[in-house]
Amino acid sequence: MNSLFIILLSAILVNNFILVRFLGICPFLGVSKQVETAVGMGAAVTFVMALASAVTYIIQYTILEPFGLAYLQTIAFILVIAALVQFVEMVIQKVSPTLYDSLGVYLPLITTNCAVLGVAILNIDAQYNFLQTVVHGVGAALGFTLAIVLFAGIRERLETAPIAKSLQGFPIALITACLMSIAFLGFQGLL
Amino acid sequence: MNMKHSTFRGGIHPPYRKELTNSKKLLTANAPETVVIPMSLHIGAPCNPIVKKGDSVKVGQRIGEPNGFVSAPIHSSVSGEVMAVEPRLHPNGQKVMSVVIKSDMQDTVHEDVQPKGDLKDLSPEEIKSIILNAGIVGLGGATFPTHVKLSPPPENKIDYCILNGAECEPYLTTDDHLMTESADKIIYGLKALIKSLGITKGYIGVEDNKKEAIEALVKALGNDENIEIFSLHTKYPQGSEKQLITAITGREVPSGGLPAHIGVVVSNVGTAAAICDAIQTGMPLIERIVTVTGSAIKDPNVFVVKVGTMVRELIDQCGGFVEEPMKVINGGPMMGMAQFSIDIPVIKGTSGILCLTKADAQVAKPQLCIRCGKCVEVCPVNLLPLYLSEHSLKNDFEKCKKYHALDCIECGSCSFICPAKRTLASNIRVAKREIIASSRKGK
Amino acid sequence: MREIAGLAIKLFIITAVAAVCLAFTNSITKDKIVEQIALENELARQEVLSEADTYEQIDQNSIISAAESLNFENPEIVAEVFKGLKGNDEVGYTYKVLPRGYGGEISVLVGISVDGIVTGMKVVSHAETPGLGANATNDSFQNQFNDKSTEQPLSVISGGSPGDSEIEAITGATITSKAITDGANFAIEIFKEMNK
Amino acid sequence: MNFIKNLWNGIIPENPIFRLALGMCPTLAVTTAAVNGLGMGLTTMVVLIGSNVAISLLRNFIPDKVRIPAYVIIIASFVTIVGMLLKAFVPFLDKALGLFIPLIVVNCIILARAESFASKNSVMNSLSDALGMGLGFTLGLTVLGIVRELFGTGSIFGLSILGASFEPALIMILPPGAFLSLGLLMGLLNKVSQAK
Amino acid sequence: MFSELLSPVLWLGGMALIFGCILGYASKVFAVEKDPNVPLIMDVLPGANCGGCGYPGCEAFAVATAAGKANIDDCPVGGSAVAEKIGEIMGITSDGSQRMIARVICNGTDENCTNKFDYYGVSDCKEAVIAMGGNKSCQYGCLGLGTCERVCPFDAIHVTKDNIAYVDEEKCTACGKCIDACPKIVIALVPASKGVHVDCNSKDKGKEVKANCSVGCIGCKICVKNCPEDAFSFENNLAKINYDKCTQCMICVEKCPTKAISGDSTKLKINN
Amino acid sequence: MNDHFLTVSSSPHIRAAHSTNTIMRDVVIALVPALIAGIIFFGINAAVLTIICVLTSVATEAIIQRLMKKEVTINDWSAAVTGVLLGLNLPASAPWWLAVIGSVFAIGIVKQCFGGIGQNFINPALAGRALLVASWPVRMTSAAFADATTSATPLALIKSGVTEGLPSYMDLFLGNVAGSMGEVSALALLIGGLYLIIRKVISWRIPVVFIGTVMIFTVVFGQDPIYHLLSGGLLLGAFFMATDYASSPVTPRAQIIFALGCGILTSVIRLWGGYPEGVSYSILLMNICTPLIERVTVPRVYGEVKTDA
Repeated sequence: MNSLFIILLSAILVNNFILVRFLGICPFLGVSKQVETAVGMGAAVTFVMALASAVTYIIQYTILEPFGLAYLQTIAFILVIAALVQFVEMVIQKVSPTLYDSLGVYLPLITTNCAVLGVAILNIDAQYNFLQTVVHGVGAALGFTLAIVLFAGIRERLETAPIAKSLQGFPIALITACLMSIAFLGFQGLL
Repeated sequence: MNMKHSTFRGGIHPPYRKELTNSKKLLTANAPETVVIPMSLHIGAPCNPIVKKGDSVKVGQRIGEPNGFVSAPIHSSVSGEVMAVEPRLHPNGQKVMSVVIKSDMQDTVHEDVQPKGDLKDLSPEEIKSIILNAGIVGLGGATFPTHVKLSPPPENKIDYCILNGAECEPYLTTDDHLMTESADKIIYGLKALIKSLGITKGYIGVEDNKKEAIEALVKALGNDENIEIFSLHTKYPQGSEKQLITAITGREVPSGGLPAHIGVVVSNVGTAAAICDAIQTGMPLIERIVTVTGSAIKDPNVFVVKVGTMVRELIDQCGGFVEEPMKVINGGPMMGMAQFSIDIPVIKGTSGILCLTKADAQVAKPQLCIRCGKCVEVCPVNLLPLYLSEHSLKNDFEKCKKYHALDCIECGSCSFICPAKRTLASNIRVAKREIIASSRKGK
Repeated sequence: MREIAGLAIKLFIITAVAAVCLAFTNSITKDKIVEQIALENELARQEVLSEADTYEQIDQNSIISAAESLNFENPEIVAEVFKGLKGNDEVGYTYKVLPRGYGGEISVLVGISVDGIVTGMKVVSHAETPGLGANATNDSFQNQFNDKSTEQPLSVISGGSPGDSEIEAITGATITSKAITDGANFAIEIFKEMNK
Repeated sequence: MNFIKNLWNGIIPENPIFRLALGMCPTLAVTTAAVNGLGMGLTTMVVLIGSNVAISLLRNFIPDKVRIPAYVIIIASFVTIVGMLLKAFVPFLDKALGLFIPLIVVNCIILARAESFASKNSVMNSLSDALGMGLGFTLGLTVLGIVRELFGTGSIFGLSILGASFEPALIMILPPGAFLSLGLLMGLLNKVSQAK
Repeated sequence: MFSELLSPVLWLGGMALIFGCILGYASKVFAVEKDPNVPLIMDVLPGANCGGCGYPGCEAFAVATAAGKANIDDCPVGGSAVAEKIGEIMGITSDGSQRMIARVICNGTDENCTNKFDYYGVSDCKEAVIAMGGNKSCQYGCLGLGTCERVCPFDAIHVTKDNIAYVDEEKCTACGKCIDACPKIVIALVPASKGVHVDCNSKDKGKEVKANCSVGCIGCKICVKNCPEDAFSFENNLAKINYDKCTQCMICVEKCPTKAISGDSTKLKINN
Repeated sequence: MNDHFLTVSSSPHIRAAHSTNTIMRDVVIALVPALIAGIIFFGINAAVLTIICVLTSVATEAIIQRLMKKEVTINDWSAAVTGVLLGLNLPASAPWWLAVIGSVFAIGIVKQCFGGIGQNFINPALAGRALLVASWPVRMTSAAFADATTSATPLALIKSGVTEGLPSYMDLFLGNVAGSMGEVSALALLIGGLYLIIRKVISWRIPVVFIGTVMIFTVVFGQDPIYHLLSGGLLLGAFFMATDYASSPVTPRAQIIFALGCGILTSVIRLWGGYPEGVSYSILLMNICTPLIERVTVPRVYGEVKTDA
């Protein structure tokens, strides 16, 4: 139990996917102009990462390892994730248009979100069991959500700041991320 | 009387500067030779002039016919000859159709001006019609026609009538003088209002820095238990309608609603006095009290002035300027409108003429917001002025709407308190206009 | 339906070709990768137990039972033990211990000779803070472990000159130093338990 | 001269890092040292060239509806092959880049170039485009790596530059340093190009 | 060797096959109606789903563009090439009618038009209008505080140092943002090809116009009388050109006593 | 009258007497006692370092504003405030270049990149300190007395499990302990903090809630709350850093949540984290959360009727 808690907390705070591990930077910089969008993105990522963690775990230990195909990990995982995301997107779009508007629209973006593939591979590298895998997936996604929502909050505020022209856009976003990352250093050694 | 120090949340303590005029005697301004009476002396549609060049008119004669429900008739304040009916500069900065009358200095009263009898014998409807015909509007500055306030939609049950004697604007002592000298008229007017509304309870709210006024009112009131006098904290904007209601009754006017929605009607003490006159003497609203003050005025004074008198004449009667004023303001320093000319007439809403020297009127250049949060602290309606202002400056009026820009009462407390001297209130004002304009467009 | 089948078949062809290519590459590189990893481990063992020329893995179960009899909190902290042989003579053991450092697990290899002397310590992998805990890979820290006796557990001191069974901590990284030393102590205890 | 133009386009006018802000994850993560940046850049470039050429060749074979999955498979195959080769023959780079080698698959640059360029252009043009983009990416990574290594450790490509008395700013090789240096470099570049 | 090759082919290929079938089937079962422009825009977009545009993925961007909510040049990956193609799909630039541009119909520069007071406050027309309608003597004129400049997404309108806004005809796309923003409503859309304009917005009577501004339309109607094409009409104390009739003969420009009508002779040549 | 224009502007026409300058000057005045305490306990080097910080901060601000062709606003005292705060956050043994780099980062990156005063979303001085701690941890954690013998800070002692030989409450209160220059003397900090509250520069909410939370939290987990109150940077942080206008919330409710978060994070880092001290990181972390906290705590507007939508 304790170790699950540690895995969760570590993934959210200490080894925050974005600010410490640099996974999922593209959506972090892209889809963070408004808090609402960031929350939607975070929710979608959490959903997909939990699902993807579980499914890739099954693929790894029922197909790849028993048949000596560990070297196909990358390609198999990306296939699974891509198919999974697309499938989920289609289902949501049909079943619940409201859910699609708040969550589904973010799904295509997630296929190429390296955080998802990253978490799948990290799970295998860390030799987690199934439960740990799912918890780590959720934790990493929550960490992603935390970072992107906080970041979006700050960026909304920057909208009205008189920022030098050459720094507007990506540069100031990166400097903001730098300062957030400095603050997150405070969690170092917490666990 | 109720000496409970009631108040509201937020607010500021600007330098009051009332000492310039509050101990002066109330004077009557010299009779004007010519008056310019704009056909827009109230909020709502302007009146149609019913006299033409060459007509002779008498004091109290109707010269402007109301044009719609939210409107009030206009009467001549002098007797004499109509010189012109043409657009003239109005204190709102635009040229407005006005009747120019050359006074014969006789002040012959029009025959229609007759006492209306005893209050006891008048029905509520009769009182309302007297008020309407006397052209009485809110004298606090907003000039909203009083008879409209007294005819709330039937679904709003009114149970209180509040007289506003807070006069929280710095410099002005108009209401102060009125209350001290004509407390009887005010109480009479309030009784008339209570009767016309068909209720029993009336309150008068006065800021506790006007000791003499409170004393005079208490004395005039006698033992009437239906009317209570509230001594209120001296704090700006205590005299704002909504804040006054909350301080006295504890009720809140719903966002976007009117006091009538919570059963309250608020009137200015000056309005009550005008109602008294209209009943007792039958004289319509043709004069009001004006405070002429400010650091640029040689001898600040408070006058009883005929509507249509030129501001320049009043300033001359105060001995003119000590130095060139930088700003001339129609009203108080917090909410009054800066004028670009002193060749404007006194209108029904002119509570004061404030002339400030450069030293007093100079405002430092706005700097970046330091987010001290003082504007949030002082906002009497609990807005976030700093964000409203920033979004307004970025033309993001949707966000302003989300942050309740429309609830702003434009009291200016945020701008006053801002250490970075930002023009918060004016930015929010822009946002309000844009939001209203776009919602009109949407419809 | 036919359209879907066509798409699926084309996709299948692409995938199949890809799979063939991958399998082919794998068959070329597989042995090489295994070799690389073995070489790396061999080199590391060589570093901490240089006397030996061949190494033989000891059954993991016996280590775990030793750890359990020692009441270790985490019996799997000692992950791998190799017996070092010179010719046919047993010269010592290498222990791979995984203590928890500042930034997570640290993989530490400790060599102990048959006569109970620490022959070397090497930090194989870690996630410690660069410039601080990461300095544990510096020789100046690692070499402190050489020739320490296993008579009593090692302890960490900061400042001053270290005594016989003392290790001087890395500046600013006491936690890392302590973790590694603790790891070494686990190895020492296992060594003692198994060679009783 | 389309070839040269495409090549140049990727290096400066549409530099994937400084201009398009693509592939940020590896950019920020692996550039703790110049050599890692260079290695990552070259690895990505190889994959980019391979996939661009392959997709350009197959552009008439791949059905439109499943093009994205098909591209992903092709790219993933190249990534896996390169990964295996690295593991087998350049193990130190494999260790330094770690997780980010398989993650090349999801690097936006590669899929973006496949979709927006290779799927519509001839093999030669696709090659030049891939080469340009790859070089631009490598350039960006290396510059960033040099900056971070220089201030974070005082050396470039492992060679000490600033001397022993220089006390390196560790932050530069920690995560915040990555964000900061890239942000400032981008800002600087904007400034320079605006001044023109 | 055989199994070493066959097993990956079967597993991986099988996975692809199964996923392909499921997705193909699902796409039929879960099909949803869409704006016809969306797939077209999707085709020109890079499809990298990087999120660089600020929208969650290419499709979301395509939907937003099709709905007119996103700018066509917001895709950082595609750059200008993609923007052009989306523009073609959306038909923003080619709707068949003649090109319009915005024009500030006031020439009340500092030199031409007097002031009535010193304005102190935020340098913004909307703010200034609240304070007594702005400090220009003419209440209809351009205040020159640059509200239009700040809302223009194309950098096409600028306040020059004589405090009047001017439109850069090359850059203007007639999007109308400045017209919406201007509190004085002194900006209007005019045909880009026409060079003759009445540059006055004052609805005041001639005497007052003359007192305030030296280049205002004083309502003398000389233009109405002299126009050979009968292209002028007169309403609200202002001369108005019917652009369909105007042949840019320049007679009005020459005759106007206050030079309130401006003529650009370069456009004359282009049109003839 | 005719040859001169009246000035017209939107109301209100009068303004309060205070300004950005007077407020920032008050903050500097409030920091003087702590600075004096630092000089008493750590010697003249404390003064030198602080002066270096202030000068570098002001110079950086001036240079950047000149380069960006903005108005130079160094006389608003805000750069000086950052400089003094950063100085007080350094150990007295810090070399001069540490002070320079910290100040340049604080003003140049954290403040001016985001547009200048009021625009920075995290506290510049603290961000500067965090940068220095991450870059040169050894130099930043070695606290020195005037006699140059290094000694661990009281919190570091507790963290490493020492229970004996800890400084007395009195020493802590006066400041006769190891630590960074400005944090040691609780007395001096209280004087400065009270001055700010009396001058209405800051409200009581953030400091009181912050300190209260830490004390309650430490009691619950069985530690000495007075010790946690008096040692480390809690007072400095609660009165001077967490109350930084630009990076803390503006609404009362949000301020309380903000302070609560600071208190909890400080306690968590002190009790279980990798650092003996958690004040600066907790404030930085809550700075990041500020926009969101403000978003969810938009105050109820006068007369607003909650509708069940």
